[in-house]
Amino acid sequence: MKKLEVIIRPNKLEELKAALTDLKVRGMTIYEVMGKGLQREQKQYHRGHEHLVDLYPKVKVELICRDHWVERIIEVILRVCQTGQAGDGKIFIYPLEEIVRISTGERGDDAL
Amino acid sequence: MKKLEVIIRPNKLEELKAALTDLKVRGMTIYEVMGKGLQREQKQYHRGHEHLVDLYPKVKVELICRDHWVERIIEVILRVCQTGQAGDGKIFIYPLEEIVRISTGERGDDAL
Amino acid sequence: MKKLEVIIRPNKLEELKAALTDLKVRGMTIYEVMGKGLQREQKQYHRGHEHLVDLYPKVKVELICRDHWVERIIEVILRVCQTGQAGDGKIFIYPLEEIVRISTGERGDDAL
Amino acid sequence: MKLLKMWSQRLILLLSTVFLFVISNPQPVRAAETAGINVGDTGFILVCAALVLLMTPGLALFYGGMVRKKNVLSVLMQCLMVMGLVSVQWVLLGYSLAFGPDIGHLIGGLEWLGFSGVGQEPSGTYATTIPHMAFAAFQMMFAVITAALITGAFAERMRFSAFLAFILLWTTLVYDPVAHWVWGEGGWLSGLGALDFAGGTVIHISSGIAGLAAAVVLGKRIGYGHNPILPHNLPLTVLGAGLLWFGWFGFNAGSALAANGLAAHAFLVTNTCTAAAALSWVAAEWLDHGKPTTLGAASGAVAGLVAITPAAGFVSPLAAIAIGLLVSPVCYLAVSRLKVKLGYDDSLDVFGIHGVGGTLGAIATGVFASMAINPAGADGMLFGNWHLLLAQLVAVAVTWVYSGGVTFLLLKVIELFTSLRVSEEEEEMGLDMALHGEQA
Amino acid sequence: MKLLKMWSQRLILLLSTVFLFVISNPQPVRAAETAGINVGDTGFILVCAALVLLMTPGLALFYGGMVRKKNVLSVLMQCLMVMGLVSVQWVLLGYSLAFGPDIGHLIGGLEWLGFSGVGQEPSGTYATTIPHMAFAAFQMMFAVITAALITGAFAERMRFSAFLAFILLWTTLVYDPVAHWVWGEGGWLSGLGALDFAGGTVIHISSGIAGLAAAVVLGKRIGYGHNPILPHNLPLTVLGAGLLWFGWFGFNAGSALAANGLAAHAFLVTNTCTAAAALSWVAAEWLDHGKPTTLGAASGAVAGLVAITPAAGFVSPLAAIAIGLLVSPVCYLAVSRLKVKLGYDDSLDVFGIHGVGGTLGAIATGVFASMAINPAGADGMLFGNWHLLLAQLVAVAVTWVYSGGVTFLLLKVIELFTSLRVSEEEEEMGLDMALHGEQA
Amino acid sequence: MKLLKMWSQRLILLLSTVFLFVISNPQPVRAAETAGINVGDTGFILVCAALVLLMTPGLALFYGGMVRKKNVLSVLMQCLMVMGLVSVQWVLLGYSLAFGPDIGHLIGGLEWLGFSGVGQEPSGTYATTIPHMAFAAFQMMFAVITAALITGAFAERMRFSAFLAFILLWTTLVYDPVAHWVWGEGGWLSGLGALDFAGGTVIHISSGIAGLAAAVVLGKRIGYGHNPILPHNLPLTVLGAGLLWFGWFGFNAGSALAANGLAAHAFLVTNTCTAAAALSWVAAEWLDHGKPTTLGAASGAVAGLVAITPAAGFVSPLAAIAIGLLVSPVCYLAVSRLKVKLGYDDSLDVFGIHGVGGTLGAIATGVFASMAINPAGADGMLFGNWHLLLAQLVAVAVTWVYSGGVTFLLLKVIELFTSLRVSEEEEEMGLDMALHGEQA
Ligand SMILES: Nc1ncnc2c1ncn2[C@@H]1O[C@H](COP(=O)(O)OP(=O)(O)O)[C@@H](O)[C@H]1O
Ligand SMILES: Nc1ncnc2c1ncn2[C@@H]1O[C@H](COP(=O)(O)OP(=O)(O)O)[C@@H](O)[C@H]1O
Ligand SMILES: Nc1ncnc2c1ncn2[C@@H]1O[C@H](COP(=O)(O)OP(=O)(O)O)[C@@H](O)[C@H]1O
Repeated sequence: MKKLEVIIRPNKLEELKAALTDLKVRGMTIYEVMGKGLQREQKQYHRGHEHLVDLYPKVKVELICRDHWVERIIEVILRVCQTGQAGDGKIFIYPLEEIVRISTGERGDDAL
Repeated sequence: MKKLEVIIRPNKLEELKAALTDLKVRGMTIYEVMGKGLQREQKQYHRGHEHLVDLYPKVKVELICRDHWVERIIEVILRVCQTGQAGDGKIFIYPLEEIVRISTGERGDDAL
Repeated sequence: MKKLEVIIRPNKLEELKAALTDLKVRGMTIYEVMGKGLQREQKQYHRGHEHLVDLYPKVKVELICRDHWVERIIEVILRVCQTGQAGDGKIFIYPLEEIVRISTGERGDDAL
Repeated sequence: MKLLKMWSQRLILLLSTVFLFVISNPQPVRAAETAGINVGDTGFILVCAALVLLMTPGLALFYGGMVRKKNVLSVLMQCLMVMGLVSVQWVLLGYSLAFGPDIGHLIGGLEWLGFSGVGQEPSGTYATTIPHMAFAAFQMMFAVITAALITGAFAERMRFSAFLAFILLWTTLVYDPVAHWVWGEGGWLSGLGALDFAGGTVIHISSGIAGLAAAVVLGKRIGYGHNPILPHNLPLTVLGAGLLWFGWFGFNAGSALAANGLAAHAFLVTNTCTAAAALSWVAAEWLDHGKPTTLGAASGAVAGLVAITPAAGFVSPLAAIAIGLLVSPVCYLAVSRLKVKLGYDDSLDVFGIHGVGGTLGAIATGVFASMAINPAGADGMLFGNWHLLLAQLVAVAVTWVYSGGVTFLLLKVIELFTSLRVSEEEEEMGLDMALHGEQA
Repeated sequence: MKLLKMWSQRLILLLSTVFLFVISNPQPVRAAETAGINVGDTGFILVCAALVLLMTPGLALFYGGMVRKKNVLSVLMQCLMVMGLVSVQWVLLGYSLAFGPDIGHLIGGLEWLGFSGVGQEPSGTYATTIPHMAFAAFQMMFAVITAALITGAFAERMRFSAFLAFILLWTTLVYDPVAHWVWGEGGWLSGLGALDFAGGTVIHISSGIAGLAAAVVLGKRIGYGHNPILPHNLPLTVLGAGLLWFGWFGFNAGSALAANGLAAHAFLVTNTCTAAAALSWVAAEWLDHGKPTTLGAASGAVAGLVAITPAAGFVSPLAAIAIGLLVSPVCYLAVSRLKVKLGYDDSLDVFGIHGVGGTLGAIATGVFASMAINPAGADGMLFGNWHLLLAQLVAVAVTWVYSGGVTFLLLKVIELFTSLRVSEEEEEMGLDMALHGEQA
Repeated sequence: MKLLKMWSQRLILLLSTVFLFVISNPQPVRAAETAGINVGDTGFILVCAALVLLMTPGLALFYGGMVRKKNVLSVLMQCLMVMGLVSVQWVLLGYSLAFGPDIGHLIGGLEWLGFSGVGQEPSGTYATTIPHMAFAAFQMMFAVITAALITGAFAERMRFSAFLAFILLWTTLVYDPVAHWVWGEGGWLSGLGALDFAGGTVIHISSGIAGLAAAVVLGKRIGYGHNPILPHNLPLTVLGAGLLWFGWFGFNAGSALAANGLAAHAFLVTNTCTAAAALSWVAAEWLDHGKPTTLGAASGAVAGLVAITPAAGFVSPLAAIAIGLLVSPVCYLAVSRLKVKLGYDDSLDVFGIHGVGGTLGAIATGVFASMAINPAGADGMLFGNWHLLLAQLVAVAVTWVYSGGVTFLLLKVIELFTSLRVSEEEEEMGLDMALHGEQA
């Protein structure tokens, strides 16, 4: 089991969700986050005072999946979310030890 | 040390917090997230146009605890949050390497 | 590669961001969360009814970095965010298996 | 779904009926232009009517900010629907029931159905210096806000179709008769000598008691008492309170039905009492638990507005301060102590503020009223006349019993046809999504 | 950036010109105080003008709640800029074009530039019981709201400088002439016998069609049709609808230009039609997909306000109910079906509600109008007079063609100088940050 | 806690006193009904008073949107408390101090304490065509908004009890006397020939300077200058600005104290100047840093409203455009440059907009005023009369010195009894939670 944390541009979410659903990935958890990276800073103004904005709204999609699904999912993400410009986001992959499904108490792969 | 990420129905939060406090678990971090899973889709309407809603508001409770606490906490979660219906949520368990408590600089178990 | 999840007081964010930028750490992801810990509870009132507030607004800064950067970053965090009072927050450190940069498809250290 | 179909078929029926009626309508209203119309009074009352209309959206925000986010739209929706339903009912039927030629001191006749005979010339009976239509429009806004007030009691749990049926029936069977009794030419309560300048009894007591009855019949929200149910957007609530305060000048000053000294008097004491009540609610909280709250200040202002409503044309500015200082602590005890003791879940304290505040205001009118202020009124207890206080108590008691009883029965009858509450699942999901397919 | 510089230089130029003008202005307006002024009418119209002014912030909120969060400020900003631009244009030029001494039935002369000759005494031509300035101020608010209405059509994608140029030109080349044709002394459309009590044609049709043209010229928003583009804050939208409903009383009742029976009549039918339309939109949704929505109730109310606008001084309360019940289902079909079929992206349905609703209202006026209600009007089809309906259809057609055509041309011309749309990157980032450097 | 107890005990004392007073109050106000009352004027002024009342909730939202989310309720609360405190103070004491029979050109006598003698008939001195109570109510709203304006300067850091004490004392010791000097019969500043149509000096300068003094005495917010302190909800701010714009018509047009040509004039120039100022603020930003902002448009509108306030009854529409184009760039420089240079932390720019804009407006009145517009006024510099400008400068200087000085002293005195600022911990937590136990 792996956990993928995928940081993307907010406007890619719908498309990614659809593409993952095609892959039969149904479960996912979505976070609204602010991200700082290589993306160019913007200026914000408040009664003539300038403030640099270096945090951009991003969406984080969290996916837990079986190990052999990881590459397929990465492929889909790259296909859908890649514009080639700074700010496209990252995929972070983590190990996971156990899953419990609360409604049934099932564990492990069955719990997905 | 383990990290538990517990995705639950928002209206179970108060009860779970109380049950965990009874267990003497005091620290936790709460996220408002949107979750997609096996829960039935809903329809949303906007001037006669229909949109499917497959993301539901969920609450994620993040708990870092010592290894031997994990099962006890899972038990409490199952007791409190299980309705038996799709959408009850999941518990994901992750390994953790180190903790630092910022106020004191303590590390490891002492930092909890 | 490591992932640091740093829970801090919201008003420390600007300063921490600046200090990390000085360290040449540019990438980070920010979450608005609610945290429960050792911080004293507050009372909230609603038409004469009292409610205990034990969840405080916190900011979580998530940083993925190379292993040998970890200590340097911890040091900066302690310097900036330590007031010495309960509620200063924690640093949690996790292992990470892989990174993919969406814009280029690069993996591993290059993807950072 | 079947019910929905049924309802919509009825709407279509209604539409066609109205159509036929209009087409066959031979002689709308002749404009015997400006016979005896006072331009100053007319403009003033029209503006006041607009101000009172604004109170309902104001109330929607006041209420909407206090519920949980998942239910805010359902609250706004109920207020919009009340504006729609009651306005149309008033034109077709309600005005005639409330103000039409008296039948046995109990109800108005059907002569003015569909506003036939309600025209641009003044009525012979009411507000004789302004067009009859201006008076009827002004009164319409009162009917609207009264029904809207009740919705706070069953917020976050009532089924939409049951709500629609309830509002339509309540307005017809409770509001219209009570308005007739108190304000209609020949109504029996005004015959008793009870004073109600702008609607303490008709509006606030009747809606407050209806709210209590509805809260009892519908039962508590899931989690009430265990999980904290807290306001999701207090700035919305404060905005709503601001609009209420503003619109209430139309309510109270407009109830002089002319732009005269009495209107100015009502205006001034309205503001004064409201201000004092905002302060005294905050003071009560401060004493009770040490924290003056914003919701408290807003609630106090509303309580003050409620309490001065029946009294506005009869009491002095200093009496208004006294009423304001009194009403808030009393309402505060009602919502913080009495509600817990009696154990009902009146979501937004319609009873605690409008029922209790309205009752206090009606009684205070019996105490502080003075003919030196309004020769058409009466002297209160303080000026040696106990009779008025008695009349006020009778009017209050009658309204409590009538509105409480009929509301209870109405809901029980509706319950025979359809469940009053949404399902548990819908309640947890939130009414916005469950009933309206929308998110705030 | 260059464009910005250019514009600001022009502003400075304007400033200096005005300055010089003021300094050399020998004789402002003499106050032949209160000659023939009716105090009641004056107070009423001034308050009505304030109410109509409030409609534009109301509209800003109504619109602002419906866009995505990243664009809400850009919507509010456009409304604020319209208030600024059109108000100043009106004083300097617009009022004279619209209401100045007639030239060939087509346009007003330049005699009243800079409000010279528009003073505190009544005009000889318009609203002879109130100060000329009160009439001109009241009319100013109409010009403001009309231009603001259009902004809903191109929300979330128009460049700011192109927007400024468009509004200024549109007001001057479309609004001012059409207002002259319908309301100006000598205007050719009123000569035909067409009735437009408060601006169905001048305001709602002309802005609705302009919105359609703009939506077509600008093209769809990125993702339109694929990604759901949903309202980010419906309570804001409901608040806006409430303020619109409130302000519209100034619009319609004020259009009687006196605090008389006709004003009362217009007030009452305005509320009645609006209420009925709120109900019938909800009913249409309920039938169509089973969920009555809050946005639907608010949209229906606005549709009702639009439809009754031309008719308010001419039709009976029952006819108002009929119009209200009709307009919402028709507008509902326009926004839910027609828009999809024709494939334009009118962001906030300016065409579907104001264009369609205004057209329906103008036609309904030709059907339901009755001289029994307003002897200065005409009888409609239902009362045996087909001529009025014809005149209404001509007025509608003319406005469709003129406003649609000129808007289209205007945008094409502006496009020669500057792009109409923001860049793709700016659109994705949101106009708030990209154009205004702000976050909501 | 001890302080709280003390305060509440005082409130109880006040309550009992008022009670006794009321009970012993033998003869409220006799209604010598409609003797010389003009119905049109009365209705107009009452509606104007309601409009001005709405300005304070409007201001609350305007301010509330600009602070950080953790402090929004504290801002709303302060405005609500001002409405409460100042309204009650006005009835008990303030009106008499400001408008009561003159004592030495400095202050009103105590004859009208508790509104004794302020009745439904017109006053012999002020606004002789409307009930005395209507005049007093209208003026009350001015006192309320003035005190509320100051709160923007110390937002996000003042202790609640110190705030209450400050407002009560400030209103009594600064507002009431200055109002007497300028508007009271016999006041010395009006004797000098200074013109202030609707309160540029009395309201905007006095509150603006008080804000500056308070900002200096209280010191900067934690993190000011390092951490960005940005508005948390600009739509709220725009809504507030819209309500201010709307309500200000009551302020300025109502200051004609009759529904006459002058009221129409004041109405029109108010809108015109506001519009021009919204444009010129945006233009200034565009030139300065390239981004026109929504907050800028709203701020410009408010600056325009401020600047035209003293001038509204005296200057031509074109002069209003000139004033509008001027005031915003000047205020913009004040808030963006001067504030940084001088280093005070005036949280919401009360000084930069009301102090500076009010001063500019007062001077502009001395330049542009014309007796052709208002024969009861005076000619300004442009029309060859330098005396008026001088009088204006004196009035401005006096208000600066008096309001600045007394505010400073007041705060220093209050500081002897209680700390003015919340603790650091409370400031970081946010005043909503720390002081009021609430979350927005
Ligand atoms: N080292 C990091 N740690 C945590 N989050 C990161 C890190 N680097 C990038 N991110 C997240 O990924 C998002 C995209 O990164 P960015 O550098 O802007 O573009 P790119 O995808 O081209 O690398 C950032 O906004 C941030 O949320
Ligand atoms: N594979 C997954 N990856 C990440 N989050 C998931 C995954 N599956 C489920 N979740 C989260 O758990 C929540 C509950 O899952 P759901 O399938 O609705 O019900 P159940 O608890 O019966 O499995 C989801 O809303 C989502 O937030
Ligand atoms: N065991 C835990 N699991 C998850 N989050 C925790 C845990 N303990 C603390 N936290 C997070 O850290 C924050 C700070 O902790 P707290 O106990 O208040 O102060 P301290 O930093 O002194 O330990 C909490 O608000 C919570 O968000």
